[in-house]
Formats: sequence, C-alpha cells, structure tokens
Amino acid sequence: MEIVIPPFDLKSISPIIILTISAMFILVADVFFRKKFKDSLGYLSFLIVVMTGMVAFTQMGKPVYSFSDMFVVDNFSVFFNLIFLVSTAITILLSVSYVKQEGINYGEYYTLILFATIGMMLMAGGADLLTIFLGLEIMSISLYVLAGFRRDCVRSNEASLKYFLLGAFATGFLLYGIAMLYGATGTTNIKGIAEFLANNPALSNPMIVAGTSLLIVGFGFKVACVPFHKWTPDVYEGAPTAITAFMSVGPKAAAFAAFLRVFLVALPAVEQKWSIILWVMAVLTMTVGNLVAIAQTNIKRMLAYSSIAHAGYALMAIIAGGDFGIASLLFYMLAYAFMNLGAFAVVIVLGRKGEENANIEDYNGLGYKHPLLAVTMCIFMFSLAGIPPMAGFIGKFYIFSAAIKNGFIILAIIGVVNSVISVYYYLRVTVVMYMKEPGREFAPLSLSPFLILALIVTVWGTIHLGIFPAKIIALAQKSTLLY
Amino acid sequence: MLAGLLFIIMGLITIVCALCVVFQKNPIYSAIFLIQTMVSLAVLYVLLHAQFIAAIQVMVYAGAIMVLFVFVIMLLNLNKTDVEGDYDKLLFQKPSAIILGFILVVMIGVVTLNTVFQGTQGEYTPESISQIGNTQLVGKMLFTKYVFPFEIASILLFAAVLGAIILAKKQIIKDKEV
Amino acid sequence: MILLTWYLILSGVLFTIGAVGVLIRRNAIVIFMCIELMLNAVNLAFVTFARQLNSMDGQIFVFFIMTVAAAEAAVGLAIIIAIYRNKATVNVDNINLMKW
Amino acid sequence: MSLPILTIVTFLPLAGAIWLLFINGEKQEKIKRIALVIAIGDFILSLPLFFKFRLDTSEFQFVEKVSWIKEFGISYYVGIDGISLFLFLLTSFLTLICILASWNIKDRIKEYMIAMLVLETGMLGVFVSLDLFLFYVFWELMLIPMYLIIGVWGGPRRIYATIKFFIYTMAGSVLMLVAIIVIYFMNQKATGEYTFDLLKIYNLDIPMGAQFWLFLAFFFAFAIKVPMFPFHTWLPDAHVEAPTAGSVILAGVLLKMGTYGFVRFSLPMFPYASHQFVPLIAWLAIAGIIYGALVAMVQEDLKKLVAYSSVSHLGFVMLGIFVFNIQGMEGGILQMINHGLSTGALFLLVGMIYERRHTRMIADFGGLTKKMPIFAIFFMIITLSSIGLPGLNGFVGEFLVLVGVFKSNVVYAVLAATGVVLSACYMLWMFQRVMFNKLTNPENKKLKDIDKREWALLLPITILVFWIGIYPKPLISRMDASVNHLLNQVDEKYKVTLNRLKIEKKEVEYAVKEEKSAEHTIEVD
Amino acid sequence: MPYFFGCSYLDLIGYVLLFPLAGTVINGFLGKKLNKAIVGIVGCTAIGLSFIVSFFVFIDLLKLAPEHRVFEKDYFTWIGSGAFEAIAGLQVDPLSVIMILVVSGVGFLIHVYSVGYMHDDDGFYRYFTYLNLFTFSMLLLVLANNFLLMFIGWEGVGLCSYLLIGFWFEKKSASDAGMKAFIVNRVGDFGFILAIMLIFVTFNTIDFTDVFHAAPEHLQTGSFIATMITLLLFVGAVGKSAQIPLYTWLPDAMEGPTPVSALIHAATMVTAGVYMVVRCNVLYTLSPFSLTVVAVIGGATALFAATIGLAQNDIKRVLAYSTVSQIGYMFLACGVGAYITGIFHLVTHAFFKALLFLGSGSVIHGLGGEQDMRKMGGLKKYMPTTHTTFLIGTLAIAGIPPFAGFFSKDEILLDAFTKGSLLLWGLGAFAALLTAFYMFRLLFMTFYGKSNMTKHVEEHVHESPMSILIPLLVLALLSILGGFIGFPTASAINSFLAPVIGGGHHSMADGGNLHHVSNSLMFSMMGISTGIAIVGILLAYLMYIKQPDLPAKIVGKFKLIYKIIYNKYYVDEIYDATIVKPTVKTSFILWKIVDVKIIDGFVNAVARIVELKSEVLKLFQTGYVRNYALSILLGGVIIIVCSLVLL
Repeated sequence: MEIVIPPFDLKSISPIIILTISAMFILVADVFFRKKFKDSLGYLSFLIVVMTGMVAFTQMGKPVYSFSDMFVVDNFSVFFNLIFLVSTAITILLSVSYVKQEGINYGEYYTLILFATIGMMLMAGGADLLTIFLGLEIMSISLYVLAGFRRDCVRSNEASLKYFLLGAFATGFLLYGIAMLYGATGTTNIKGIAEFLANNPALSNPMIVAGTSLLIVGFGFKVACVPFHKWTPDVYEGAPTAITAFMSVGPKAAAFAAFLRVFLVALPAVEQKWSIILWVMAVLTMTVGNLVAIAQTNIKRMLAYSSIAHAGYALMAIIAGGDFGIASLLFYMLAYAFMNLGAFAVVIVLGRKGEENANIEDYNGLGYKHPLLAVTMCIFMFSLAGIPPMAGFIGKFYIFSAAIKNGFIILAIIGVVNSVISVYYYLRVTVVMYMKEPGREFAPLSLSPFLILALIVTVWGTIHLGIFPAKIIALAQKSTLLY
Repeated sequence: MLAGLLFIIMGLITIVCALCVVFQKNPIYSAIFLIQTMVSLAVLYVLLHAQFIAAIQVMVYAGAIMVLFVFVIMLLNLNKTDVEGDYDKLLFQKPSAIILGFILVVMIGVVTLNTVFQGTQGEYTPESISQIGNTQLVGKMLFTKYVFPFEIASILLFAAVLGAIILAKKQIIKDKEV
Repeated sequence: MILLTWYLILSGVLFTIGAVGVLIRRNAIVIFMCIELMLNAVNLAFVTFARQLNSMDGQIFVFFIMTVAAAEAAVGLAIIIAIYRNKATVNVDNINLMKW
Repeated sequence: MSLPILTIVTFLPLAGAIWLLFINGEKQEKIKRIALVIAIGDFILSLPLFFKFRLDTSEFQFVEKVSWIKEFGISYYVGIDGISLFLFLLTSFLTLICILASWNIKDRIKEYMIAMLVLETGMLGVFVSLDLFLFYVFWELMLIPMYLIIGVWGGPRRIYATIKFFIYTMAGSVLMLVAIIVIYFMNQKATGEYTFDLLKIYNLDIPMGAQFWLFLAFFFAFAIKVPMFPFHTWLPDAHVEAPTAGSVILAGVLLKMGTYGFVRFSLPMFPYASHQFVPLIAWLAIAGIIYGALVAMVQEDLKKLVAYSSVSHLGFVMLGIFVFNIQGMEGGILQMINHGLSTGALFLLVGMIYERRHTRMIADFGGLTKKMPIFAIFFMIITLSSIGLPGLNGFVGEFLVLVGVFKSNVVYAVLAATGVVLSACYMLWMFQRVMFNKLTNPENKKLKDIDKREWALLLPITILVFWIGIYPKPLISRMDASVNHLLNQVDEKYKVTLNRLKIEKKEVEYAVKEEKSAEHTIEVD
Repeated sequence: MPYFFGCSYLDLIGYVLLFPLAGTVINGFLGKKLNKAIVGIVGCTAIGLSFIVSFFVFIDLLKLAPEHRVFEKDYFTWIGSGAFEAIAGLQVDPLSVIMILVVSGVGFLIHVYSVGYMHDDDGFYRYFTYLNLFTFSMLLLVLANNFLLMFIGWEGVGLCSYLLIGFWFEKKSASDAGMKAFIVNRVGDFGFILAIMLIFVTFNTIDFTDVFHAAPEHLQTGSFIATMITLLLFVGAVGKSAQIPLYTWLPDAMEGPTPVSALIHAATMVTAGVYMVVRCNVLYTLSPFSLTVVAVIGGATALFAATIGLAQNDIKRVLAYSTVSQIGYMFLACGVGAYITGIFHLVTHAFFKALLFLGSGSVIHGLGGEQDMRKMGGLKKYMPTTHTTFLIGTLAIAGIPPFAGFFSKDEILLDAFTKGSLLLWGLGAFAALLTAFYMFRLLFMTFYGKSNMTKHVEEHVHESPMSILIPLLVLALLSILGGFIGFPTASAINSFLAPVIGGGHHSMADGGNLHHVSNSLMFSMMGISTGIAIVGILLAYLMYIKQPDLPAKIVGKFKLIYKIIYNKYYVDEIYDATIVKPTVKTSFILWKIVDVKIIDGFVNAVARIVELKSEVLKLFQTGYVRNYALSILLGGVIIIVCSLVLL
C-alpha cells in the first residue's frame, strides 16, 4: 500500500489559509498586547478580512476542484465568500468599541469570528457533504462560544446554551440525513450524489426522500425556517449585539449557500418533493416571522423575527431555482448583509452597557436628538421593508421575479403580502424615532471611528445596491453556475 | 449465525442501556449507561468490520469524551436525582415526544425496510479491508482523499478548545486590563 | 443483507431514543448525553452503510463525527459550566429568561 | 431635445434636498428660501414643456433613455405625452404652492422641506416614467416622504393615519409589483427580450385569462390610490391629520397617480380586461360619487368634508376614463387637474383658518365673511369651482366626463349627474355654516384677513381656475393626439382579442359540429 | 347691411355683454376703494350702455328682412373634444333681441333704483358687482348660440341669485334662502345638463341653429327622444322658473334686497325657463306629450301659487307667489303652442312685476324695512307717487284693459281655450280671478284703510327719493303701454317673433297663430277675462275696504283650509320630511355606520387580527429549550411523513 498524498491546491484555499494563520496570530498577539493596544486587534483583523476579501475576489473565474473533490472554488462560492467577508468585516468594525464597553475585549473574540468565517467559507465551497458538515460545525462551535461570550451575563449564557443544545440536536438530524443519502447512493460527494440520482430512480427510493427531509431539518435549523426557527429570537436577544448582527447575516448566508448547493446540485432529482415542502416552509417562515415581529418590543428580538421572515424570502429563491433564483439569492444575501448589519450597528451605537437590549420605545424621539443616526436607521428599516430605492427592494424584487419566472406566482403573492405586513413593524421604528416625544435622556453616543465607518459602509451599500445594482447583479448572474 | 446472535444480544443491550440513559434520574447513572451503550456499539462495529472505529469508539468516545461528562457532573455536584424537580411544567412535552418518537421509529423502519440498496459499490469489501488492514486503510484515506477535511478538523478542534477555555475560565482575566 | 437492515433499524431506534430523551429530560447534561446518543446512532448507520456498500467513506465520516462530538462536548460542557456558575442550575426549564 | 429637461426638472428638487441636508437646521429663513427658490426654479423649468409641447404627435416627447440595470432590461426611460404633461406641471406647480404654504411651520423646517422636495421628485418621476420598473420605484419612493410629512408634522392622530396611509397604499401596490413582474416575463416569452420598456410592452398581446388577473392586481394598486369607493377610508384620516401642504399634495397629486395609472397602464396593457371590468368600475365610481357626496354633507370637520368630496370627484374621473371615448377621457384628465387645483386650494383655505383658529370644526365657525372678506371671495370662487359652476374649471371637466359617459351609457350618466346636485348641497352648506350667518363665536372676532403670502398662494390658483374654465383649449388640444392614440390603441387591441374570441368560439362550434356529424355517421353506420 | 362707422351694430353685440362684465370687474376689484357714487355710476352706466347697444342692435335687426333676422357671431372654441364642440358665440334674432332689451332695459331701471335703495348698505359695491354680473349672465343666457353657453348664463344667473338672496349673509334666513335657491336650481340643472347631453348624442351638435334645423328631419313627432329631450329641458325650466314642484325657493328668495327680487325674481331670471322653452319650440313642437306636461304644470302652478298668495301677509311674498303664478301662465301659453304669447306675457310681466316689486320696495324703504302688510295701511297719503304707480301695476297684473297685463293674459286664456282645453282655460281663468283678488287685497291693505303702523314707524314714513321714483314712473308707463306691442288685431310682437317659431327662418307657418280665431270669440273672451278681473277686484274691495272684519269671519269658517293655505300647503315641510331629512339621516348612517363601522371597521379589524395573531403566535415561543426541540422534531417528523407518505 502506498500513500500518495494528493497535491495541495493552496491557491484555491488561500483565503482560508490567510484567515487561519491570522486568527492564530491574533490569538498570540493578544497575549502580548497591552490593554491600550487592544483596539489594534480589531483593526488588524479588519485589515486581514479586507485583504482576504481581495484575495477571494481574484478567485473569480473558472471553477476549480481541489482535494479530491472535497472543495470547490466557483463563482458561486466566491460570491458567497465575499458576502461572508463583508459581514465579518462590518461585524469587526461594530465590535471594537462594543467589546470594550461590555468588557469582553479578548483576542479570542476576533479569532473565533475569523474561525466562524472559515467555517462559512467551507460551507459555501464544500463539494462534499463532509466538508459542508465540518464547515458548519466550525462555524457553529465558534458561534456557540461567541453567543455566550459575555460569561457574566445570564442572558448570554442562556442564549449560548439554547443555541448549543438545539444546534447539536439539529446536527443529529442533518447527520442522519447525510447518512441516509450516503447509504442510498454510496457517496457523500455532491457531484457523486447528483450523478447517481441522475442514473437511478430517486423518487421511488424512500431512503433518499427521507434523507432529503432530514437535510431540510438540518439546514432549516441553520437558516432559521419555521418550524426550526425558535432558537433565533432567544439567541439573538441574548447574544452580544455585535454577534447577533453577525449571526443574522453571515452564518445565515452560509447555511443558504450550502442549502442551495446541496439541494440544487445534488438533489434536483427529488425536487418534486422538496420544493413543495420548502414552499410550505417558506410561506410559514415569512408569515410567522412577520406576524410575531409585530408584537415585539425589544428591537433585537424584532430584528430576529425579521431575520426569520427574510429567511422565508430567501427560501423562495431556492424554490425558484434556476439561474435567476440563484442569482437572486446571491444578490439578496448581499443586500441583506448591508441593511441588517446596518440596523444592528445603530442598535449598538445606541446601546449602553448592561442595557443594550433596547426596547423600541427607547428610541422615542431619536430623530430629534440624533437626526443623522435616525435617518440612517430609517434607511435600513425602509430597506428591510423593501421600499425603493433601497437595496432591500431590489433584492426582494429579484427574488419575486425568480419565483414568478419559474411559475410560483402564488408564492410571490404571499411574499409581497408578507412584505406589507412587515412594513408595519419596520415603520414602527421610524414612528417612534420621529413621531414620538423623547422619553428619556439618550446616553452619549458611543461612536468610535470604527462604528462610523461601519455605518457609512452599510448605508452606502444599502443605497448603492438600491440605486446602482447593475454591477452586482451582473456579478451575481455570472456566479450562478454551480458545479 | 453467531454474528446474528451477537447482534441480537448487543443490540438489546444497546437499546436497554440507551433507554436507561434517558430514564435514569441520576445523571451519573445516565452517563454510565451511555458508556455502556457506546461499548456495546463498539462490539457491533467490530461485527461490521470496522475495527478502527470500534477502537476509537471505546477509547475516545467512551473513554475520553464520556469521562469529560462524568467529570463535569462531578464538578458541578450534580449526582443527585432531584435536579430536575418533581413534575414537568410542560404537560404535553412527554406524551408528544413519545408519540413523535414512535412515528419516527416507524418511519425509519419503513424507510429501511422498503429501501432497495443500489448505492454505488465501493472497492473495499471486508476481504480487501482485512487484507490491507482496517486501520491502515483509514489512515491512508485520511491522508489522501480526506486530507482536506482532516486538516480542517484541526481548526474545528482548535476553535472548540479555545471556546471551552474562554467559557469555562474561572475568572475573567482582568489583570492585564486593570 | 437482512441483518444489515436490522442494524439500521437499531440505529433508528437509538436515534429516536436519543431524540425523545432530548425532549423529555430537563438536565442540560443529560440532554447533551442524549444528543451524543443520537450521534452514536448516526455513527452506527454510517458504519452499517459502509459495510453494505463496501466503502470506507462511511467509516471516515464516523471518524469525523467523533471529532466533532469531542469538540462539541468540550464546548457544550464549558457552556454548561458557565451557566451553572451564574445560575447554579442546569435545569433547562429554569433557563428561560428569554421568551415570546 | 438635447437638454435633458425632464431629468433636470425631476431631480432638481432632490438635488435641492441634498443641498438642504448640509445647512444648519437653525437657519430657518435660509432653509425656507432655498426650498422656495428651488421649487420656483423647478416650476419655471417645467414651463417650456408646456410651450414646446408638440400638438401634432401622439408620441412621447422630451424622451430620454439611459440603460439603468441592463441585466434586467431596466432603463431610465422618461418622456411625457399629452396625458402626463399636465399632471407633471400640476405637480411642480402645487409643490411650489405647498412650500410657500408651509412658511409658518416652525418645527424642524429643514427636514420638512427636504421631505417636500424629495416628495416632488418622487411624484414627478411617477408621471414621466416610461419604464415599468422605474415607475414602480418612484411610485413607492414617494410614499416615504409623504409618510413622514403626515407622521411628523400632522395632527393628534397622525401616527394612526400615516401608518394606515402607508400600509394601505403599499398593500395595493405590491400586488402591482407581482403583476409587473409577470408581464415582464410574459413579454420575454413572447419577444425574447427582457425589458420593462412600457412602449414595447404595449405591443404585447396578453391572453385574456391573464389579463383578468393582471388587471385586478393593477386595479387594487390604483383603486386604493384614487381612492375608489370601498378603498377610500385611508383618505379622510390621512387628510385630517396631514399638515396643510400635505393635504394639498395628497389631494392634488397623489390621488391622481391612481387615475393616471389606469390611463397609462391598465387601459393600454389590458384592453380586454378593462372592457370587461367596466361595469364593476363604473358602479364603484358612481357609488363613490354619490356616497362621497352624501358622507361629505354631514361631516363636522372641514378637512374631512373636503376629503370625502375628493372621493366623489374622483369617481367622475374614473367614470370618464372607463367609457373609452375621447370626451370621457379628456374630461377625466382635465378633471384630474381641476380637482388638483380646486381641492388643493380648498385645503389651503382650510389650512389658513386652521392656522388662525386651531380648529377645523365647522361648528366653531360662522360669519367669517365679516372679518375676512377677501378670504371669503377666494373661498367662494374655489367652492364654486369645486361645485362645477360653468365658467370655472370644474365644469369643463365634469361636463366632458358626463358627455362621454352619456354616450356610452345613459344610466351611468344620469346617476353620475346626481353628483352635480349633491356637490352643490354639501359645498354650499359648508360654506354657509363657515362663512355666512352671524359671527357669534368671540374667538372668531379677532380673525385677520389673508396676508400677502396667502394672496400669493391663492391668486395663481384662482387665475388657473378661471383660465381653464373659460379657455381650456390649450389644455385639451395638447391632450387630443395622445388621447386619440390611446383610445385607438385600446380599441384595436380589444378588437383583436374579440376577434380571436370569435374565432375560438367558431372553432369550438366547428369542433362540436364535427363531433356531432361524426356521431351521426356512426349512427348511420 | 346697414353700417355705422364702418360696421354693423350687430357686430357690436359683444359689447352688450362686455359692458356689464366690465362693470363687474371694476366694481369687484376697485369697488371697495371707490366711493359709493362712483360705484353706482359705474354700475348703472354699464347696464345703460348695454341697453343702448341692445337698442341699436334691435334697430339693425329690424332693418333686415324678417326671414333673415338671424345674426351669429362666433368668438372662440370654448370646449372642443373630439366631436363635441362648444363655441363661445352669440346669436341675435328677434327672440334674443326682445330679451336683451327687456333685461338691459328693466335692469337699467333697477340699477338706478338700487342706487337710492341700497345707499346706506355697507356692501354697496358688492351689491353692484353682483348685479352687474347678474346682468351679464342673463344677457349671456339669452344671447348664447348653443346650449352649453346658455348653460353658463343659466348657472351664472343662478349664482348671482344665490349671492344676492344671501346678500345679507348675517341673517341666517337669508343665507338659508340663498342656498335653497341654488340647490333647488341645481336639481333643475340636473335635467338641463342631461338634456344637453342627450341633444349632443342625438344631433352630434349643441348649436341652436344646427339642432333646430336637424330636429324635424331627425326626429319623428312624438318620438321618445324628442319627448325625453324636451322633458329634461323642462326640468331645468321648472327649476329656474319656480314651477311645481320646484317653486319653493322663490318665496324664500324674498330675503334678498327688494330690487333684486324685482330684477331677478320677477322680471328676468325666473322667466329664463320660459325663454328656454320658446327657444326650443322646434323641439317641443315635436313632442305633444311634453307640451301637455308644460301646459298642465304651467296651469296648475298658476292656480296653485295664486291660492297661496291669498293668505300671505308679507308684501314681498305675495308678490313672489304672484310671480310663480304668472310664470305658470307663460308656461301654460307655451304648453298650448302659443310661444309668442308666452314671450309677450314675459315682457309685460317684466314691466308690471318689476314695477310692483319696486313699489313694494319703496314702501318697505319708506317704512324702514317693515314687510308685514298687517302693519301697513293708509299709505296712500304718505306716498302718493308710489301709490299711483303701484296701482297701475296692480291693474296691469289683474288684467284690466288697457294695461299691459290685460293683453297678454287675455291672449293666454284665449289660446288655452282655443288650442288647449276647457280645463286649462278654467285653471287660467280661476287663477286670474284669484290674482285680481289678492293683488287688490295687497293694494288695499297697504295703501288704503286705516293705518296699522306703529307709532315709531308712522313718524318716519316718507315718500322715496327720486332715484327710486323715476324707475317707478318709467315702469308704470311701460306697464300701461307695453301691452300694445301685442294688440290683438295688429300684434307687432307676433309678426316680429314669428320667424323664431317653428324652426326658425325656413318656416313662418304657424307663427302668428292668433289670427285664425274669429273676432267674436276673441272679444267675448276679452270680456270674460275682464269680467273675472273685476269680480276679483270687487271681492277684494268688499273684504278689505268695505267690511274689514269679513276676512276674519271667513277664516273662522274655513279654519283648516286657511291654515293649509297660510302654511303654503306645507310643501316646504313635506320636502323637508321626505327629502332633506332622510337624505341627511342616510348620510349620517353612511358615514357613522357604513364608513366608520363597516368599511373602516373591516380595515381596522384586519390590522387588529394581524396584531392578535401576532400576540398569539408569540406565545408559542415559550422560552423552554425542550419545547423548541419538540418543534424541531415535530417539524422533522411532519416533513418525513409528508414527503414519504403524502407527496
């Protein structure tokens, strides 16, 4: 027996390598940095992420398989990588002053965020269920920890525990699904499964159908679809706000990337089954998310439900499928990253130590006191509600187009009706900001240059994608070929 | 035939132990029964010609991981039966769990029994495995086909270690900051 | 091959027991152990399939699952310790500060 | 046209709004002046459109087309024809009036002016868009500033009103979005081209069944905006709570977007469905006319009264549009403008006494003529214009609509004409209770007549009221070509569909016959 | 074509309109700053000039051959949309010329009268603005060469009527009356406007000449469309001319200043309906049914209003009811096809009714605003000129030869008898009796007998100034002489108007219809009607001079009837109860229940349900992690079951 170690295609995993090395570097640097230089850890990781982003961008082009088909670099994954990096970068910007304020200013924080990013990249680029699974676990474990990062805060602990228990529970289902697929097809490779299913009866094989269903449970949990969504509000509320922001964007996008790749590449043969299930789930997700968001008083919880609802919209893209569907998901996720992170950025700016779980009523009269900040929040709210000329509108438009193009008109109608319902609670934020008298004194804003940069970037992204989306759409359309 | 008998015995032991894990009040007993379950599973792995897996099942899983559990239970002084309180606040939890569990079992049974396995056959029949040696084969695969996940797993473990440390550290290190 | 089917059914039973355990137990650690039970069930299924398909991939997968289980155990127990420190309980029914 | 005049006029207010962003909010006078200058400039810039408008063509004029989102075939495509021209001018005119009317707003004037200017851009954009997507963007965009204007500077129940306004209108328009996308793909299927270009989509022959649903989707969006009878309840609330200028814009321009939408989109795109829907729409419109008038009659709040009168007036417009003849259509369009002027002016007038007395309850007034004779004259003229007195603008539109309606259906015309009687009832009764009788309320004794600024607000409108009433030809002649073209277009497409229907019927009959004959032969055998 | 300074007077027809309009504009914009004398001069001059131009136009027209006496002048296209075209153009023909002469002539006198009458009023300039505007509108109404332009005038006079009735707007009753006038007129306009549309749809034009040319060819006599058109037009006429059932506004209109009542509510505006019917005589002739309706309504109104007039005590109200009644006569004439007679009565009525109103105005002026006849009496000695002129007017209206009213009224009765039926004649004759009675009752109560004035009033009673008396004198003269233009055997008005009747210029056939009647019949009819009038006068004399306690006795005997008549048959109350109140009530229901509760309730209920659902769904988020796990398992199981079993 001879062992031939296959050539390492370092180029295709270069972003991952960069992130890994620098994550560890930060960990080491943390030990040596004095307190007053702690900020520079954030600065450093931000630069690293930006750099990684540039490297990742150069990977655009022909798809490259590496590591015996374990990992693939195609435009799809590159696009998603960019989304992850954008969200990571902004999260880091949000974190720098936040962690100081909350007294959790450790190097591990950034390291874990970077690790989570690595996990996400593995999910987007995983060409084998194993890679996807490992990526998912890396991401999840980092997030379990990050959610509980404020160890002295009970809510943070609780969020962490709930997330962990439920995440592990859902992982069990995911694994069982993978096992079933493996058992039925003899491989865990996505392409392999696709090939097998193309040549063999798929729908009549109960093992495959059951495996697919279990995968839906696993991925559905990660993207927070009804009925697997229940962890979301609690975890989002309890986790440190910066992490909530991160979780609501990056990991969700990653889960969607994997979800989409697995279902559209590996399992198109059972589309007949899963598309109906996802259809129902999408409807439930949108509706429940939007409805329950109305009754929320805590802004983080409200945004959590809103993110559930957005997962519902995004599911539509998967259901729609095809080039249009994939491109629309790509675009939507990017737009969503900007606007949601932006909204959380405002929450962080207004947050106070210990009291960061702001109630919506606390924003009363914000428009009088901090007009610019209020305008910013308004932009994000309108964008989330899908009102032109914000990014959210183009994103929704794209997704609904995809759904309609592929004949899911009723789904699209339910989608738009839902976005009307959603307007109600997004508007409420603007209502309290502009139309209510200020209730209490606002704390002096904890505006660090990082936060300002984060706000500028997210506002810019939200508006730019709304008014000049052509380039990004073109990029998204170029990124639809899946291998 | 022997294998069949062994399977039946070990399978029954596994199930009984698993049930005990669930229904034992004292967590430490649960842990012990879980270890027992794992060990009996290891036997089944051997029956399935997966010696390496069986070995690490016992060593890593039943040994290392479960020791961790026991350790934590001891650490937190949880080896009492009354941790969970007397009655369940969620009235419908248990019945619905059991009903759902029943349906799940039935469905899995139905699926398994109705499936005609047509999966692509691999090259590693038990004979060929025993020729090369199970452990060698695993090793070979880990360094060839699965070298990438293998490397990735290191990140996973690193993250986990890091997380465990940061969460379980006794006191927030404020010395540097003070 | 009939035998292998029974292996799978055993795995299903174990999985279900684990899942039900998660639902009915209130001790966080026990719940976690039940999850381990589920993972073990998955492992059993993988090994069975590997055996049936004459492929090693399943066994490798089990190897990775174990790795993950270990990692999760480390983190999970750390979380439980952290929460125990703050609330002095591991009863998940008492850990419901956030709801609605 | 080398100068992109439409773009300049449309986006100048936005540029102004951005300029205002950078000015210190404390400098109220400066802010007001800048806003006013921009509005005036915008209005002046829009005037050449009127004078240089070519009467001899039905094509879109001052067209500009730039690719916007190439990947979707979305372009920035603007242009006007005889239908949108006047609504466009009305918008720039009324915004100017509104900015002047808001002179006394003290609270956060900067934000207010910014909202106003952004709103103007949105409204202008709606009227010039020749790209469905662009249209939708503007359509939704203008919701935001309007929402803020009502919500921030409105009355006591402003939050309820503004949310209702927003969600109500949004609920209608999202279905339209779905319909737009459906049409987009239909067009793509038919021609292979991805495009939202309205003029290209006009040529699309949509199957009858689809027309029905698509029309319905558009119908909800527009009918809510108009608002047609059962969808009108957002209007009184929004009007009552909105600040004066908000009400003026709301009544003067926003409501027209619904009717404009019907003319521009529903009719030419779905001629068959439009024809099928005539009875429903006509009855709703008539219900609106009578119902709006009756309910207006018993209102206690001046603004509510005017709001319900809008429901009534816009019923006329709807009726005029949906009779498919030139008188009805031109009357309808003219009536849109008339309603914009006279109802806008009514809100201004109500605003003026509200500013003085801080009440809008009719019962609080009475005998104001004594104290405010000039005000009374303007009020009278506008009231009469709203009633539709011949010689003033309201009559021309109303009469043309009625003629058009009469030509197509006498019953509709007779019922609609009752609105003529009813409008006199509620308007004059209101006028009497506010302006006539003895001045008894001591609060009213201190009232001052209108000042120069208010003169400047009312005089231009009054001049227009007379002008359109006495010599509407410059307006109507500019509409002629476009309206004729539109009607021909609708007619031809309708006939094509009808013919196809006939052929299909014949085919079916033929098939049935064949079957029968086949049975026959079998029997013979 | 006669020319003057290079142009025909007919070309100057626009100036007839321009002068009053100019007066309106000058007084409207500058009146507040000008002093009253100038305002008055401007107002009067405007109308005076207008009258002069009218007169020259009349002369010019006379110079033309009778069949060519039509002159049209188009100014600009007012509304043009597709086939629909309304041109701003004027038409001069005998009918319109007579009308403009009357309008501007009587109008001028009343303007002059107003200068004195309204001198002390604060709203002097406002008054003249309105009055000029009214004259303008009225002239437009009669000069218009198409239906829509006529409608402008039609509504314009309505507006001015509204403004002038409510001139003293601080009086609630005045502003109420104004509103009532406008709204009731609007009901009529509703018919008118439908008629215009029907005409357009039928003939594809609304130009008078074209329509009347086309009508006989297009429409069969008695055809449905002709009937509909004419009936709808008549609805308009009924509203404007205060006929049953829309007459109620006119008595209330007496809230306005008295000269206004004279000009608008007696001499000119209210007769616009008659003018319109005559103008459209071609159409009416095509529909016998409509004619019958016109005649019956006219006759009925004549009688009905006369009965109410019997019991009224307000001097102006009596005159108002008499106006209603007299216009009824005119319609009666039109209804039996005697259009020219209708116009003839219109003209004479303009003279004597204006005279009567102005006279009553003089009385009211002299008494410092008192209008109740029971508080007058014996005014003859205080106001001799007023008395004389009033007497002339009363004789004229009562139909005593040779006063103007005699000729016209007699002719109407004759036509009713010969062309109509005995019933119509009977209505007219009986009404004539009542007219004579109540007019002389008015005269006697006011000027004769003993004074019932309060002390205070009596001290201040005085004859009116010259600006008031001169118009009275002129009008008195006209009331005496006016009738001779229609002198039975050589009727100037008949031959002058003949071309207008029966399709205009191409047919003169049935124009001067009177001449077919034998002289004996004519004279016997004259005798009868004179007799009737004298009986009426005697009755009045008996009751109010001879035996002043007799009326009370009669009232005592017929209490119920008196009460009904006194209360004007409760028509206002009936309208109020059957139309006004239910409408308002319905509206309240529509608003408070349909709008707020049902429609808005539905909308809010949807929002509420959404919120409620939100609150309920929220509770599923229990906070228990096991519960969440349950929902995951539940979801998983459902998905598996569905995908395996159901799908």
